[in-house]
Amino acid sequence: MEPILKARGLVKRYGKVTAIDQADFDLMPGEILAVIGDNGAGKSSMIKAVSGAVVPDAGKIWLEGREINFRSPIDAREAGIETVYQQLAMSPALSIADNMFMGRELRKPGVRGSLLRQLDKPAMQAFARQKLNDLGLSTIQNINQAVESLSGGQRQGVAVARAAAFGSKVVILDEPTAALGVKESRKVLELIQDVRARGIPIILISHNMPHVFEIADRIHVHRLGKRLCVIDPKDYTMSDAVAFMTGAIEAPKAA
Amino acid sequence: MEPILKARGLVKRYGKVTAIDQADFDLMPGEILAVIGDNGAGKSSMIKAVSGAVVPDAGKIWLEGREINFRSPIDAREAGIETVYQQLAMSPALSIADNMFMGRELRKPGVRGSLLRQLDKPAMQAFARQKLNDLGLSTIQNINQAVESLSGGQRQGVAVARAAAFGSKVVILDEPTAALGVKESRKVLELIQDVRARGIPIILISHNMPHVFEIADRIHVHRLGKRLCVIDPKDYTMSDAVAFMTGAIEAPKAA
Amino acid sequence: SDIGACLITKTDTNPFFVKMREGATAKAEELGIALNSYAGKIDGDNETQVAAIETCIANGAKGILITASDPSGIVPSLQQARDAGLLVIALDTPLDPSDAADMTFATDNFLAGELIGKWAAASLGDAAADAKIAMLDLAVSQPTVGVLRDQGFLKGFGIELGDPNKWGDEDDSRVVGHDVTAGNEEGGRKAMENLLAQDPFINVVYTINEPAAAGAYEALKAIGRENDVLIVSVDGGCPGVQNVAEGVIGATSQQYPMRMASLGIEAIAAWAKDGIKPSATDGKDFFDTGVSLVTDQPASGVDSITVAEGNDLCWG
Amino acid sequence: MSQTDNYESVVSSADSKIATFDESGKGFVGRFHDVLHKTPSMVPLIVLLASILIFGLALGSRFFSPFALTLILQQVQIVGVLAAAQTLIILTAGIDLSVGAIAVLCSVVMGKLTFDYGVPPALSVLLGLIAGTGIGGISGWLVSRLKLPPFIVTLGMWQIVLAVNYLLSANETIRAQDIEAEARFLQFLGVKFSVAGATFNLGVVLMIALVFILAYALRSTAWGRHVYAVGDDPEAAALSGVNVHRTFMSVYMLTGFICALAGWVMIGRFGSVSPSATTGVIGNIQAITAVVIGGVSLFGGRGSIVGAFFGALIVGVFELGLRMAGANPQWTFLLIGVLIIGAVAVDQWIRKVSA
Amino acid sequence: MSQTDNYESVVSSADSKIATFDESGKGFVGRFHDVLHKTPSMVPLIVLLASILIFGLALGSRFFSPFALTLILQQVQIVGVLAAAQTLIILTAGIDLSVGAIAVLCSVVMGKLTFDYGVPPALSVLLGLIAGTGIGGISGWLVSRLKLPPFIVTLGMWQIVLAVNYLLSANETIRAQDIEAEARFLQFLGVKFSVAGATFNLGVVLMIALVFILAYALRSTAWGRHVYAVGDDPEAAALSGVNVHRTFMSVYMLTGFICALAGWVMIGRFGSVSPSATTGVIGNIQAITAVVIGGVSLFGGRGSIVGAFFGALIVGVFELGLRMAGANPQWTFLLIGVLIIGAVAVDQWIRKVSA
Ligand SMILES: Nc1ncnc2c1ncn2[C@@H]1O[C@H](COP(=O)(O)OP(=O)(O)OP(=O)(O)O)[C@@H](O)[C@H]1O
Ligand SMILES: Nc1ncnc2c1ncn2[C@@H]1O[C@H](COP(=O)(O)OP(=O)(O)OP(=O)(O)O)[C@@H](O)[C@H]1O
Ligand SMILES: O[C@@H]1[C@H](O)[C@H](O)CO[C@H]1O
Ligand SMILES: [Mg+2]
Ligand SMILES: [Mg+2]
Repeated sequence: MEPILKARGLVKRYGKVTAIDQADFDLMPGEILAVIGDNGAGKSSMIKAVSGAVVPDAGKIWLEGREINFRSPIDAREAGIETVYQQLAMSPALSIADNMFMGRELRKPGVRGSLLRQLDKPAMQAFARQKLNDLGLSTIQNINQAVESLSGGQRQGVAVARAAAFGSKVVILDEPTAALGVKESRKVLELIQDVRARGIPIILISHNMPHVFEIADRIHVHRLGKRLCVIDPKDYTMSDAVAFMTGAIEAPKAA
Repeated sequence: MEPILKARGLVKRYGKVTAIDQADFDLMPGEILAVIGDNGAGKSSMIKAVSGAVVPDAGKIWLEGREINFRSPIDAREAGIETVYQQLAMSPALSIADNMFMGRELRKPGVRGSLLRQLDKPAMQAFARQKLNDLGLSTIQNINQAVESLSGGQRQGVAVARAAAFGSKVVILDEPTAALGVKESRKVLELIQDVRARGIPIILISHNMPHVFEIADRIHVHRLGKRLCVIDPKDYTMSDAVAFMTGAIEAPKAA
Repeated sequence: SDIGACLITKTDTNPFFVKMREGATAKAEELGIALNSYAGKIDGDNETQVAAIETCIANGAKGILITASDPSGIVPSLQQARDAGLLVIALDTPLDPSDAADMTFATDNFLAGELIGKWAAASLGDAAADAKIAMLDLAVSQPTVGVLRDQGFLKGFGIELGDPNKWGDEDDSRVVGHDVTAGNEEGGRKAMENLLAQDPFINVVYTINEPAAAGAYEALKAIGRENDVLIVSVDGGCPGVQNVAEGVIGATSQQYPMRMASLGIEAIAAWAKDGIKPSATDGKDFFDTGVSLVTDQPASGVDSITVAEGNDLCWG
Repeated sequence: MSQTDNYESVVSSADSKIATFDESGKGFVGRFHDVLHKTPSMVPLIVLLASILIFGLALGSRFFSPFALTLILQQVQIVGVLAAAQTLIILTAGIDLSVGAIAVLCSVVMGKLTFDYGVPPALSVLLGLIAGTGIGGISGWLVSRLKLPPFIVTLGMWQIVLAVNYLLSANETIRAQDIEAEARFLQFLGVKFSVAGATFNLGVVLMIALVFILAYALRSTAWGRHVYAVGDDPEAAALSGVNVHRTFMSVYMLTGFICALAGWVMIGRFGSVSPSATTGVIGNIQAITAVVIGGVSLFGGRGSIVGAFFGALIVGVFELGLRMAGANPQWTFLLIGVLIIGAVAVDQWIRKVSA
Repeated sequence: MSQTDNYESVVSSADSKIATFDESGKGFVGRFHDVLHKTPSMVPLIVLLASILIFGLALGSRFFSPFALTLILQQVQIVGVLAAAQTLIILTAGIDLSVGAIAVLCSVVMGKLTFDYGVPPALSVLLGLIAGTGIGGISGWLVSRLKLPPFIVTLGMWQIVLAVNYLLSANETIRAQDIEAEARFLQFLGVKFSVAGATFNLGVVLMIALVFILAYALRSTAWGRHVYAVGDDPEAAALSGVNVHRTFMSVYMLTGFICALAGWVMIGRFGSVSPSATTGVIGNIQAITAVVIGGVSLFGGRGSIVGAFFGALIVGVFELGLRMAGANPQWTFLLIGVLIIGAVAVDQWIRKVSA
């Protein structure tokens, strides 16, 4: 099978630091691919390159077999790739609904929308409400609340809901449960499975091994800026995975 | 035994939100007390009240039996309480050494220190280097590096090292491993045990149940702004704890 | 040409100084003198003028023409220039003390104010006794030109002055109030409106210069009172004289900046060639370049020239 | 794997009750606070009404006359338009020191083209508006593409534009009478009309219309949301799909356009075209003062155009009120300084209390 | 419990190798970038040297004379001192619009006390310095305690201080001759001395000494570290044990004190005491210009006092150079505008390349 998203030889340097060092990457259709690795291994940098947030210094990326050259996150979104970044990309002073539709606002039907370019706020609010309920984030009472007034966990939930709602080809989640409690984390895992059930493949970066082993179809192990190996969670234990990613034992040759 | 740190009836409101609602709190000498609870339960708010970062609207706090009224984090630090806040309190543009000694800088001996008030940078750097090595953070090559150039995990490590190095009575850690990888998290857990071995009690807020059950002597379960119960990890399972904190089952009457 | 000269004006945002510079430049070209011009950033800018004097010394100029922003503050720097052998000529604004310059070519600003004050009182006749006067001044910092013209006007009108070194301390109830205009149309209009809001029956308006007068006129026009108010002003720029012709301004005191400038350049040329310094007008301690009242409604007892004459002499 | 996470399954039976606390001290005060919280421009509106009331009580019918009250509108029209422009920039966490200078330069461009080059007045106005838009575009490009701080860009632009203004005009005023005779259209925004004894002019109408249009655009269009998002956190905005460069460019160009409009308003108000108009030098500070008194945050992303409009009116009320009360110009200057600090302190206090 | 975390125990045998990558393209350019990175004030120094060189080549020995070069120092002494004050405020992420006005007011206080109240000159100077410190303290208190934005506080303060200055002095200049005759000590900082054909005065010495002392204090004392920390992130600073209020107060009071010193320098330079000195009106913008050209970030926490000093010198070199070259005032004004933008663009570019 052809990967839906594929990258070869990605490189990204920040001054003296090489954050991505000839990294390869493959996401198969319909799968949940977990990405694990030490702090600073370059996981976030790699997915930023794939989602247009960072333009790599070298390397190529293909989406559904066609080579792509994202210059900005907008390009990636238009191609159907939705990302929840580690430092959540939200405008604190704006409302939940505003944030969910940022950059793809709905306009009123008729001249009010086409000529006066008026936003269809009720429609956007109803949609946002619906998506948050799906995620079990019913503790959020007011959809017009500013994002800054939410707890860290609630904010994370809004970001995940946004990505899940709009991702049409690929959804990327960078440590989506890091700030979440037990209950909230479970909801996110369920949501990830829902998205996959819709046929949309997911990239999940996480330091939580039990979660990774529970839901991933394949695990991409990242080390020192590059892909070390890809393993099947059914073939290896968590101890093996940790051993690979920390360099305690040699990695297997092929996935 | 008398608690080293005790609070009764703490209240803190933010506008319409009551973040702490008549909360009680006890930390015993030499123990590791874990605090668990849902997102938004008020854990961070409570420890901010105890560490002087927030002045509670009502309630009393005692340290070693004497009532205290911290007006600022400086007061708490002078009383020997060291805290790692959830949103790490660091100055991004300053160096690691500067950050570790912020507010308690070392001065050169003699007139250079007393009259010219000159900082003893070599001494501070050596000390910082030492503390980071203790934590296994040897990947940090340059102690004069700006904190902003560190990865999230490395930053967390610096904050934990600072608290562990200077806490003389109580060390408080608010989700210290949230951003950390497996390896780095382990190091922090080891460090916590080292600190306890020095006889200093620790408050650990965490969403990671396995970690909590591994190292805590007692577990304070927080729910809806107040202490729900305190349990002994040897008497209850993780499932029980999660059930209490999420309200799935009724909490036990007394710890 | 190896003779260098400097012209330092208060600002170069005021047409008065623009014209002065044009006059100086023309004369300098005629006499083969290399002229560098400098100007303060805003009215009252002593610092930049000091820096300009220092530059002239460093450049080895033979003489400096200056309209001082701070007539006493600039003195030590000019002394330095004179010590270095430069001829210093004050234009437009006398220095304090006036012998700090080798010569002064200037209008008498107090006299300029006095002329329009006398003219206004004479034109009103008996009504002058219960006139309502608006005073539109330059700036809150009360620079000397503004104070001299303001106080000259009041004296000419027959109002008792308080301290003649500042405006705003008069007791006469005919003075409705003072406001500041920055010497332009914008400030003139707003200041006029403010004073009209205090007393809508103002019938005499003193203005620091003609742009301020034009602004005041717009404010009066807006409430339909432009024809029953007497506006007087100072400067005699061509648009100002035109405004006298059209009845916007009743009378204006005309001064002669081009003359000041060209006389100044000639003096520097003479100094560089023969070491001769210019001398003062008889009976005064400065060279009076003259001031004339321009109006087509002459009033008895006040000398004036006609608009047509004023037009021939106007400067911009 | 499953034994590691079984404890998490408990949450399926978790209590879904949410924390609710008794809302203490609601009632009138509480509801008032809610309103303040939801419409932040209420605060400057209250300050405005309070100052009108105080001056009205002190000065009586002199102040409460249609003449005095409409005079305030006329006196603030230029600053009001500039404040609208300034608000846009400040919402993007920038600041524009060149607004006044652009206005003056554009008025000079309109006048010069008509009188020196024989361009028909309407076309001159159009070209003036294009000039303003272009200058804004240059600043926008420097801010957005070269990532230079707006303060620096517009500080430099301020000096450049003012110098060009003087060089271009040789400082010559075009007289009101000449414009009236030959190019009335330049004074179009000065056209007056009366409503119930009060005099308005088209410049005031333009200012009010501008405030309404911009308020609508900021509140109800995607562009408006993007302006706020960019001001709030440009990096987050970019990551969440906002075209940050386009937003910056549109804001700076629109600002330049509005400044040029202010230049046209100036011709209407003064009748003449004057390169030395004070607005070129202090228009920036006047506009910033109005904006911050109007509750717009200098850190970007918070505040409204209506607030800035009220801010401009507050300053206008104070200036006229103090002058009518007989304060001399120096005292007025001092008291405006106190007002600036006081108004923002009150704003801060109300927000805190109503938080 | 133990079965849940056994996988974590693996890390004890983890590889402790750290990521190292080959340092490409080191050599001269690379090392140069390292230096730039470590001492950010290098960038303005390079710009300064380059501009001296360019004007030197263009103007020859007229410019490269001891007279002209020391003239630059004398001409920047006031702005240099004000820039030092401004740097402190900007490092705390503030901005001070009142620096120039405080300087002028304090010079007036010194003069007035001596001439109208018969206070001995040295005591007058001391009281003037105390006045400046007090004004700074008020601003500091408003910023730190009432949490008002520094821009607003100092905007209001600027107007208040200027108005007080005019009211207090009745706009009367105290003449240089009178000061020389009766109160020479007021002109103390104007005392000149020559070193190898170059003329210096004590005001210049004071400026340089001030830069050195402040650079030392910022770099090598705890107070300096706290200033940077507060500017970087005041909340983080408070949580990590910095007394934020005390730091703000010390910075604003010290700034007021330095501004008062600038007032004393003014008396030395001009000989007279002049309430209408332009420094009161444009000293703030001049100081800010120097500071930003010197590479200090307007967002706080980054930059150095030495950089700001170089920034002041850069402007001084340009102004003198352009004047000596005979550029007309408006062109000078325009080119300084271009310089401001250009210098910051170059700075940004060098930093980016050397990142
Ligand atoms: N904008 C940047 N500027 C400079 N260095 C950067 C930047 N972004 C990342 N780096 C560096 O690149 C390396 C990889 O960072 P990255 O954030 O990709 O790691 P990660 O695997 O996501 O780590 P974590 O698990 O802590 O999130 C780190 O050394 C980091 O310091
Ligand atoms: N400064 C503040 N202003 C307003 N509301 C606040 C503030 N700080 C906390 N809150 C609110 O108080 C409640 C408790 O927050 P707190 O951060 O203490 O929760 P927590 O238990 O630490 O949650 P988490 O596990 O997500 O860190 C939340 O509803 C939060 O939104
Ligand atoms: O002194 C000058 C001139 O006399 C002219 O009137 C312009 O304004 C003043 O500042
Ligand atoms: Mg990451
Ligand atoms: Mg918390």
